[in-house]
This record gives sequence, structure tokens and C-alpha cells, in this order.
Amino acid sequence: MHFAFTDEQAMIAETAKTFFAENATSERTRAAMADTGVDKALWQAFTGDLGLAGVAIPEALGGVGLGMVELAIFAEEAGGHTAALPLLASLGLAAPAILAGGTDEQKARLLPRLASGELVASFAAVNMGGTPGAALSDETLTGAALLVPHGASADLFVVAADNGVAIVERGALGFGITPLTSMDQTRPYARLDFGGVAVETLADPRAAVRAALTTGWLAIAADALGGAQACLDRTVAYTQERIQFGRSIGSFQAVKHRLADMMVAIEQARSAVYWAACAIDERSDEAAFAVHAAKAFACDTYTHCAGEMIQLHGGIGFTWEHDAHLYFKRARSNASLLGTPDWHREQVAGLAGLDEAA
Amino acid sequence: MHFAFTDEQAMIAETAKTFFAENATSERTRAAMADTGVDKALWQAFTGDLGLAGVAIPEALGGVGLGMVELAIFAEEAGGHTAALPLLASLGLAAPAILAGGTDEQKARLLPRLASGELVASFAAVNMGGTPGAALSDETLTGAALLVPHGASADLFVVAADNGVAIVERGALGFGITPLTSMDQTRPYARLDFGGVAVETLADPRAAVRAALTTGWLAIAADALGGAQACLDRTVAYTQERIQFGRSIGSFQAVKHRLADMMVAIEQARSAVYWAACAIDERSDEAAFAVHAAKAFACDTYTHCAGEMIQLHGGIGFTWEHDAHLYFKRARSNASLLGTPDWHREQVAGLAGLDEAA
Amino acid sequence: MKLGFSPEEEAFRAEAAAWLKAELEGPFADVRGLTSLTEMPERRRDWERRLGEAGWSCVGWPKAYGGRDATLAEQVIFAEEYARAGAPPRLNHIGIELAGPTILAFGTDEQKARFLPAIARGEEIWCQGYSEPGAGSDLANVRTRAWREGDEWVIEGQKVWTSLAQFSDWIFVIARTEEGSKGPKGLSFLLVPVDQSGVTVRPIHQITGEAEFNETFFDGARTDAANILGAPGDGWTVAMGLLGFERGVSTLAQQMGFRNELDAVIAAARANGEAKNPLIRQRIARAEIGLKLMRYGALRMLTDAEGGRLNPSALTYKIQWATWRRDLGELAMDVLGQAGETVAGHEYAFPALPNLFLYSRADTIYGGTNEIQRNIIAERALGLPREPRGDLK
Amino acid sequence: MKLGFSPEEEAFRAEAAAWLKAELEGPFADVRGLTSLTEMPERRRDWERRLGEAGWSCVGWPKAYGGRDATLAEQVIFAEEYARAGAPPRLNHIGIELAGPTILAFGTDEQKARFLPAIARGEEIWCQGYSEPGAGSDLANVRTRAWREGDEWVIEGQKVWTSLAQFSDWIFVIARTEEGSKGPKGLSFLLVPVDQSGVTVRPIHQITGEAEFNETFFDGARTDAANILGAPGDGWTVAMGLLGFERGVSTLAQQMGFRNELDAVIAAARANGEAKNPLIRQRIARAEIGLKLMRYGALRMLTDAEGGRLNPSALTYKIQWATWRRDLGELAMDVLGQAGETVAGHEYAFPALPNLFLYSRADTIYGGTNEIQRNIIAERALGLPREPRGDLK
Repeated sequence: MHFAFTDEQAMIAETAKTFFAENATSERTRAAMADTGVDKALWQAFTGDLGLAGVAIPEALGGVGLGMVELAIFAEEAGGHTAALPLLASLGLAAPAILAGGTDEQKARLLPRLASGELVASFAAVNMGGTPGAALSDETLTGAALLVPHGASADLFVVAADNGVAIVERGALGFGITPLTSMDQTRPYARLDFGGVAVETLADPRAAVRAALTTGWLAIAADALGGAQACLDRTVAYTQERIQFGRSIGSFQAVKHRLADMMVAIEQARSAVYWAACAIDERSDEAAFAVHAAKAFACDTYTHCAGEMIQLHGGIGFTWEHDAHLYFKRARSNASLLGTPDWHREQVAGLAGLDEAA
Repeated sequence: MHFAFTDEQAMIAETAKTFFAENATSERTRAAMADTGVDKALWQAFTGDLGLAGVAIPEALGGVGLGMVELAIFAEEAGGHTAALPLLASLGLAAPAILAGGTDEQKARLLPRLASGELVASFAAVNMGGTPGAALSDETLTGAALLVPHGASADLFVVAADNGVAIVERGALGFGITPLTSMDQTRPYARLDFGGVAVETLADPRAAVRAALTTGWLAIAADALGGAQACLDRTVAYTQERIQFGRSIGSFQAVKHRLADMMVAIEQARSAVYWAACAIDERSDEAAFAVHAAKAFACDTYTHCAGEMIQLHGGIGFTWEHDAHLYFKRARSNASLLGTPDWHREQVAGLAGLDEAA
Repeated sequence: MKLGFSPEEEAFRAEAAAWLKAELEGPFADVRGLTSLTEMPERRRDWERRLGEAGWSCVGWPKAYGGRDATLAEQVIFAEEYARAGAPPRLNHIGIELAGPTILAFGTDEQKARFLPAIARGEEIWCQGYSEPGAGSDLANVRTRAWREGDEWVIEGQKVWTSLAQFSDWIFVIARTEEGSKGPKGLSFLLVPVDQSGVTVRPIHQITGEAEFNETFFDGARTDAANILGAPGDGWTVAMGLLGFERGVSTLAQQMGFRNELDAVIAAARANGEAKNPLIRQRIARAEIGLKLMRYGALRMLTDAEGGRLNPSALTYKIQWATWRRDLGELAMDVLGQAGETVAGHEYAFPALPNLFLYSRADTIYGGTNEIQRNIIAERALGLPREPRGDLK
Repeated sequence: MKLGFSPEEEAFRAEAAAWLKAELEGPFADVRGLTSLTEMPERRRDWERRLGEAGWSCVGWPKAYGGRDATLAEQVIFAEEYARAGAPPRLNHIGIELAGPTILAFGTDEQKARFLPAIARGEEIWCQGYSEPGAGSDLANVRTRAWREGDEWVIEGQKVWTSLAQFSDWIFVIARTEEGSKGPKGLSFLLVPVDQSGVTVRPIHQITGEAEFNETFFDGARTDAANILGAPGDGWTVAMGLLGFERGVSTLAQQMGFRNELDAVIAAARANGEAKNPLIRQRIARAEIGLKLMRYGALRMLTDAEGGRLNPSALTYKIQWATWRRDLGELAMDVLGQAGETVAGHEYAFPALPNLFLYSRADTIYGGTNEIQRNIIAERALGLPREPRGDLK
């Protein structure tokens, strides 16, 4: 039992922190927002120079061979800068689906390219995010998927259809991708239309979906943790600089108490995220409970902190020019994607035995 | 349209305010708590000297012939002192049931005695407050009613049974009354057991129950409003006197903001209570909506304010000796009696058309 | 206490309703149902003028200045019917609700005669120059300066959050007219024409992608020496008086807009099945209750104000509606689900409900943040010690 | 990062579990399952002594002072097994968690030898004399005085909220030993025997009807001159150090108690059907999550503390658990419904869950109110300006 980063983990965290602080700047993020929602140079640097894209992919498949704790570490740091990257789509959702459900051949063919960043993938879940449904028949996929994260810039899609999981390549015959203007422009959605597209299927669809959701929930929770912490840090800094009524606004007790409440929540979110990461890595009985708890709690915390960030910044926090809205919109995207906090709490209620007989 | 007290109403309010401030003192309330939960001298003065018990009973039946606004006024003032009186039981529930559902003979026989305070009545509602049910058969009542307010000191009971409304007199053959130690000792509950008791029935049971609930909800909401206001007033006074860290604690901004939030809620509760009172008096279409809104909102406000009262008083607020717990316990009693805030909001949701087709 | 209306009042209602119906189903059918404050600005000006012409623009004002001398009940009724008829928000709401009442209270007879009828006739649109960058809600921090040159005031400085400045003819400006003065002293309340070379209006883009607010720059802007409310140095007093006018009958019209927003949320919930979700039902019920309590709270304040009494509850209104609307924005998104987060096409422009979610974050900030409102309530209504200015040890 | 335990640690777990089972199903079956801190005080003293005898009283302390030199993981395991076995709350928790660690940190070798083994053996029970009437959470306002007379300190004054004083042998007292001193200066940290004529303990009745807390009066109370921690005047420093010990492994034991309370709420909800109410389900899920996050938060702090690092998150723990428990009390009542508001018989004494509802209002007050906690977090962890003392202009 040692619930703190190992030296190696602390080093990864430090590396990720520095990397995103230096590269995922507001200017670059805004340029990406006006474009496809991906900072391509950042993606290249992250996957290439840093070599961290495959953190949770086994070494034999081109990855780094680490686990969920390390994945959470970089998702947290990326979230701290609302980095315009398809991290969640490609590495938090698609890669674990293939890793858990693909054949050896599929894994060997696809995962090294995902780990190197050469290939960007996304994931469409049936019955979540308003998917109207898609069905497989004879290696052919028909239907549609709404709200696929970073769908317009992905090369490959793992689609959890009603009756199996398919891999669909951009450019396949009968496959249409419609970019949507999205509230969070750093995580734009696209609509996918499948008009009888020839696809390959994954060997173990159930395992694929479970792995994608579990890892995706954790990655979102970690992103939310990093975002919430950034909201707090930036707001603390602002309230110390900003003078109103002849005092720094951070000297007003009501402001102090609200910042303190943010920290109380964030520290719990931090426990939740790393508890969940460890529990998945250690195959603990608590893993399902933990990841639902982390998704619900961290997303609520982010929503709260991003709202407080705008409010405590006053007028400037409400302008396009200030970064507060990037956090606010990412917080909303995190909360609604792959199950709302209420939905995740409902899963916790079930796991807590509320449905057992009295 | 004139949404302020008339001169007469302002006078009643002033009279009630002075009366309760002078008579419903902490000492007397505590003496009543240790006894039956009724300050008998206070009841006598209220019904006799003040003559206000019949405020909403027609003059021809021995009352004052005023309406719900006036009833709310004195319920509010009584609530401001957690007065140990069977106001709700006798005048907020039993009297309106008889007035709305009784025969002319029953009204003429019973209401003057309720208005004069000579007789104290209570009301037991089926399917609310955990009543296990009671059924009428041939003017005979069998079953039980739990949690009847001021049941141990009432002379007469209006019992809304499964299939009619009965009037049961204390002392009737087969009728057992068990006093219960109640969290709010100023509104103690009793259990009633009916072992085939000979009873008389009301002519219009449906009207009786509707009138009892509507008036009861309003009276509880008004009590909650008065209680919440008292919590705020007393806490404001305390925070101005109490010195911590060399300053009055009322000068701490976080304390100020919380007191401000209490006032914001209380002012809404005040609008709710008097809107509901007017709406009932004027037979407005909004009456049902208004009284559910008032019961839910005022009770939540009281719960919030009573909790804040304890918290902002610090250690002393948690002692038996301080009055804060009287408010805190009355707030709980108000919230749970005759439908929780959630339940009343669910009624509002229905009235707001949520169940209509899209 | 009485909530109903008399037969005479109901007759007034019928008259107002008939006129509104005729206009909004006739010549002004194109502005009916608009909810934005700024869409179709030219037709909105026409509408302001039409209201003025027919005497329906400022019904509560004295007849002498273009009003109708309407009683409170009549004003309430008109606000209700105005909203019920689907009439659009008033382009000149700052003129009608803030500039007008302030001139009525603090202006000379000449100023009243010069400015009020022009507002009532819908001919001159107003905006306000209060906030400054770096000063926020702290009026005493105003740095915009003005000085006399001959028969004119010359103004130099910058205001921010000047909504509607792009459509306005006049702006009222709090400026420092006493050199070296500090805090609330040495300020003056000036009325300044917008259409001049010394005034530049630059839009501020908000988190919605729109630009409803502006920055307004004064670079040697000029106004006639007579265009000052109160004496030089009285600016603080006039500005504080003005705050009292922010809670008039127009609040009821504003609430009608809220009603439409809540109805849209309910419709969305019924359409997608969220209306059956007990958690959503509770929140919709809270919104319903909150909206009603705003209405009856406003009627309490207005009744008292008509009787010459200030109901301290008036101080709670801003935080009430701002918080209500922010909560409604969150509820709207939770009802819509992820679908509310995207829109077809390439423009960053969301439909009404998602836009409400974003826009309503400003409600708890502009016009005095929720935090300032709580200070005001605590200090003025509850008598708690004032928040100290300046350095603390 | 690793949450699991090693085989050696699991062996330790088995040993602890076996010993606890043997005792609590054998000679101490009568105290098993007790949840109150004060019931059966004599048997509770026996239990403290039995734990001490077997070396299970203060497992993390040095062996030299009666501990077991247990690692953090072992301490965590013992806390878990202690709770799992249904062992009762520790009567001497103030001695074990506060007095002991403070003496360990600030005491002389003589003081350590005199006091620590007696605590570890369960022979001397402690309580704390911190708060005073009128001083609340403001330690700098202490008015209890002490002065030297010959070889003794003489103490005069009053403390309040001295829980367990009625069972205690020793009390630690913050007293003003420098005449005329103000604020944090001139205070000393004295160790005073309770059983003497100069000390009077009077119970304070709480809103539950019980009297768990006390007022303690010092009227010429005496203690040996040697019984001072640190030098005269160091009281503030010692007291502040002590605050750091409030978040040890014992928090895990406390959480086991919370677990039992939450389980009781869930059982009640299943029994009366409220477990099907979606609003209640959300709140129970929040409570479940909150409890787990307390556990893992504590493990983060403890891991860091073992490595010699202070995790600033430790400052958030008090407000976290206090607020969690207060919310649980409200949830419990909402689950029970009106039935929770009555009890048969004439005594004002409610069962566990309604009592929790009432009692938990104290959790957010004693040991530093939620408000004080927020100040501490804002100032110490976030570096915001300190709250000013004294008069404001």
C-alpha cells in the first residue's frame, strides 16, 4: 500500500506538466479551435518527441507498457490546458477497445500505429450520446452515430453497434463524416453515417466496449481533475492580482471560502481519479465502483470550478478572449460525454446494494 | 391588485407579533415541552383574550370571519417563537375539515367551540405520516393513525379514513391514544388506535380532506416563514454582538454573505406564503400550485436557516439551553409533516404540465 | 391584500391587448416573437416609435412627458399583455428604465422637457457608461475624466460592458470632473451624444460567440455644458439613486421572457422524455416555483413602492433572477443532453437554450455581481458592518 | 502507486484479526458493537488496558513507549480490522491521537517516559482543555490563567467542550502564564491531573438530550512544575503542532464508524422502499462516493506523511468528513420519514440515526468550525491573504 506517485510516475507527471505548459498555449489552442480542433504540431510532439501516446499500450505492440495511473497523469495534465488533442478519442477509447477486443492480428496491425500517433482513431458508442443506432450484418455496417469526439479528424473508427463492434476506415465506400460545430471547440464532434459500409469486426465486442468505456471514463475524469485544478490555480492568481475597493479580491473572505471549497472538491476528485486508476490496474473488486465515482465526482467538480472561475473573474471571465470559457465548455463536454454524473451515481447506487432485497 | 397588508391586516400582524413576543417566551415554551407540548395559559390567552382562534371561521359560527391571509399572519408569528400551541392541529387542520365537509348541525355544534378554544381538535390523514390505515363500517372506525400532531392533548379528532372522514371524541369506547416522545417537543405526536369506535361521519369527506390539507399546508408554510425569519433575526443579532478574532463575526464577509442568502430565500418564502393565502381566498386557479410551492419552498428555507443558525452560533447553538434547536426541530417537523418538499415539488411538476404529451 | 384586478383594470387590459394584437398581427408582425435584444435593429426602432406615437411606450410616466399616468395595476397589466402578445424586448430599455427615471428624479425642468419626451416617443435610444476596465463593480474607482472647455464638457476615458451602444443616440457617463479626487467624490453624471467623432464603440466578443456588449472609448468627446444631471461632483449621488430604478415594472416584462425560456425547456423535456426523469422534474418544479416567486416578489415591491415605502426585499431581486436564470441554463443543457452541444454548419452560433446556458453566466456578473449584491443585502437590509475598503493588516 | 497489500502485510492482518476475534467473541463480547463513545465506561477502561497489555493499543508508536513500531500499511490494516471486528471506539482517543503525539513531539525524555507508556497501557485517559466560553475557535483569546507557586503551576479559569472529561485522568490545558500578554503570546501548554479539588467537571446538555461534552472549571487547580510541554510561553507553538496530529490513522477507524452509519441508512431505505426513490438513490450514491474518497484521501495523506511530506490536502479533511456526516444525518431522516421523529416512552433519547441527524450538527462546529477550516485552507494551502484581526474601518 503506497498511495503516492512512484519516482517514475512523478517524473512522467513533471514531463507532462512542462510539455503542456510550454506547448499547449492559449494561442495554439485557439488556432486549433478555428480549424479542426486538433493542434497538429502538439499531437506530433506528444506522440513523437514525448513518445507518450502509447503509455498504456504494451511494449510488444509499440507502446510504453505502463498502466492507467500513467494514462491518468497525462490526461490530467492535458486537461489542465484544455489541450486540443484527440487523446480521449484515440488513446482513451479506441486503443483500449482494440487492445481488449481485437484479434492478435488486429492488435499487431493497428496498435503500434495508434501508439506512434501516425493513426488517429475515435470511438462511437451505441446508446450513449444520442446514437440512433447502427447494426452489423455480414461484415457490413448500416446506421449512424452522432456526437463522435474528434470524429472529423480521425482516420479510423471503432463503432460499438447494436450487435457487435466494427472497425471502419475513413474513406470507406458508403461512409459519411459530417463535422459539427461543437460548443467545446477543442473536442469537436462529428456525425457518422454508415450506408452499408464494409467493415472488419472485433473478436470480443463485449470486452472491447467494457475496456473503452472504463478507460474513457477514467481519462475524462482525469481531464476534469486537471481542468478543475487549473481553474482553481488561475482564479487564485487572478484574485491575488485584481484590486477592487482598494483590496485584492482574494482578501475578501467570501472569495477565500469559495476558493477553499473548490480545493476541498478537487482534492477529493484527485483521490477518486487515482483510486480508480489503481483499482483498474490492480484488477480490484472496487474498479467499477471507483471509475463511476471518479467520472461523476470529477466532472461535477470541474463544472463547479469552471463556473466559479468565470464568476470570480467578473466581466473579463465572460469574454471570448479570456480562457475561462475553454474550461467551462470542456467541463460541460466532460460531464455529458459517456454518461452524466447522475447516470454514473445511479450505477454506484446499484453497486452499493440498493436493489437487493431488504 | 394590492399585494401588501391592508391596515386591518397590519394591525392583526402587529397584535400577533406583540402577543407572541411577550407570552411565548423560551421559559414558558420549555415548561410546555417538559409537559404536554401545550402552553395552556398561552392557548387560553390566544383564544380568549386575543380572540383570534376563529380568525378563518365565519362569524355566524363563532369566528372572526376573516380568511387565509389573516390565518397565515398569526401562524407566521406563532412560528417565529416556536409557540407550544395546537394551532396547526386544531385551527389549521381540524376546523377547516369540519367547515368544508361537516353538516350544518356539525358545524354549528363544533366550530364555535373550536373558535373559542374551549375544544382542541386534531386531524389524522390516511396515507400521510405513516398512517397504517383505518376503515369505516356502519359508523364504526377500526384501525390506527400514527403521528397525529398534538394528539395527546386534543379532545376531538377528525380522522380521514380509507373510506370517509370520521369525528372521534377522546374517551370514546375502544379509542386509545398513546403519546409519543417527539423530536419537536412543541408539536408532539400521538398514536391513535381505533378498536371499532362508534363515530359520526362528515357529509362531504372529499371537501373536508381537501380543505384540511390546503389550510394545513398553508399554516405550516407560514409557521416555517416565521421560524426562518426568527432564525435570521436572532443570528444577525448574535453575529453583531459576538466577538471573535477581535471583530464582530458579522463583519466577516463569508458570514455576511450567508446571512444575505438566508434573507434572499426568506423573502421568496414570504411571497410564496402570502401568494398562496391570497390565491386560496380569491379562489384563484393558481391556488393548488401556490400552496404546494409555499409548503415546499418555505419548509426548505426554514431547514436551511435553522441549520445556519446553529452553525453561525458555533458551540452555544448546539446546546439544549439555547433556543436554536427549537427552531431546528420545528423545521424538521414542518418539512416532513403532510408531504415533504420533494413530494410537493412533484405535485408542482404535474401541475406544470410535465405529464402532458409532447 | 388582493391579487385580482378590478373591472376597470380589466377594461384597461382589454384595450391594451386589442391594440397590441392589431399592431403585432398587422404592421409589426415581423418583430413579433423576437427574443433577442438586438435583432432587426431598424424595425425595433420603428416599433419603439410606434409605441410612443400611441402612448404605450412609458405608460407609468406623467402625461406631460409622453406617458399615460398609469397606476401600478395598469402598468402590471400592460407588462403582462405586452409579453402575452409576443411583443419584442424594448430596444430602448435603458432609456425607459434607467435614463428616464433618473432624469425625472434629478433633472431640471429643461432637461426633463428636452430628454423625456424623446425617450417616450421612441426617438432617442440610450445606453449606459458605468463600468470601466479595472474598476468592475466598484464605481468609486472611475478613471474616465471630464472637464469644462467653454460651453462644453470634454470627456476622455473608456467604459466597458456598454450594451446596445451600437444602436444608441445617447450615453450617460460617470466621469471624474474634479482633478485629483478619489473614491465617490468629484464624480459627475453626464449625458453624452454617441454619434460624434470623439466616441468609438467596439464590440466585445462573449463566450457565446456573439458580441452584445461593447467597449466605448471617449477621446475628446463633447457634450453641451447643460447636459449634466445634478451639480458637478454629484455623480455618485445620482448614480446611487439610479440603482433604485433598476427594479421597476419592467421586471415583470423580463419575467415574461423567462417564462418563454422555461416553457422551451419544458417542451424539450416532454419531447425527449426527460420530463419523466424524477431528478429533472424536481428541477423544473424548482424553476417554476422560482419564477412565480419572482413575480409575486415584484408585486410586493411594486405595491410598496406605489405606497411610497421601500420594501427591503427589493435588494434581493437581482441575485434572485440572475441565479434563477443561470440555474435554468444548466437545467436546459441537462434536459437537452449532448445534443445541445452541437449545431450544424460552420458558424459558432447556438440556438436559444444552449445559448442561454452560456449567456446566463453573465447574468450573475453584470449590473453588480452576486457577491456585490450579497454585500448590499447584508449591509443595507441586515445592518451588518460594511466591508472595509483598502489595505488590511 | 499501489493500493494492495504485500503477503507480509496480509499475515499481519491475519494476526490482528485473530486476536481481535478471540477477545471480542470471548472476554470482551459485551463491548463488541458499541458505537457510543461513553457507554459502559468501566468496561471501556478494561478494554483499553487489554489492548495495551497485548501491545495493540498504539501500534504506530515506538516500542520503547509501549507501541509496536508498525508501518503505515500495518496501521491501516489494524484500523480496518479493529472496525471489522466490531471493536468499540477508543475511550482514550484523545490520549492516543492528540496528547500522545504531542508529548512525543514536544516532550522531554522524562515526560515521554512518564506519560506515553501509561497511555499505551490504557491506564491514563486524557481529555483536552482548548476552547473557552467566549473564545470559541479563537485560541489566541484564551483567558484561563496559570502561575507558578513553588514547585507547582496553579490554574484558574474555565474550559468548555471538554468531551470525556468525566472519564479522564489528565487534561491538557492552554493557559495564559504571562500576565498581561495578549493573543498567541504568553500561553503555555500544561498537563493537569483531573482528579483534584480544584477541578470541577459539569456536563453540557446538547440538542440530542445527551450530555457528551462538559464545561471544566479550574479553581486553584494544581499540577507539578514539570508538567509543561515546551517552555513557558511556547503554548501556541505546541498547540499548533498538535493540530497537525488530528489527521492520523485514526481517521480510518472513524471512517469505519461512518461506514456502519451509512449501512444503517441503506438498510432503512431498503426496508421502507425509499431505496427505490431516485432522489434518495442519488444521495446515497453521493454518500457512498464521499466515504470512499475520505478513505483514499486519508491514504494519500498518510502515505505522504510516512514519506515525511505534508500533503496540503490534509487541511481539507476536517470539513470533508464533518460535512459528509451532517449530510448523512439529513439523508437518514429523509429516508426514515416522519417515523424518525418519534420514539416510544417518555425519555428524550432517539435511536442511532435520528440521533445522528441531531448530533452531526456539532461535527461542523467543534474542533474548528467549517468556516475556520475554510480560512485555514485559503490561507495556508492557497496562499491567500490572512483574515485581519481586530477592528476594521
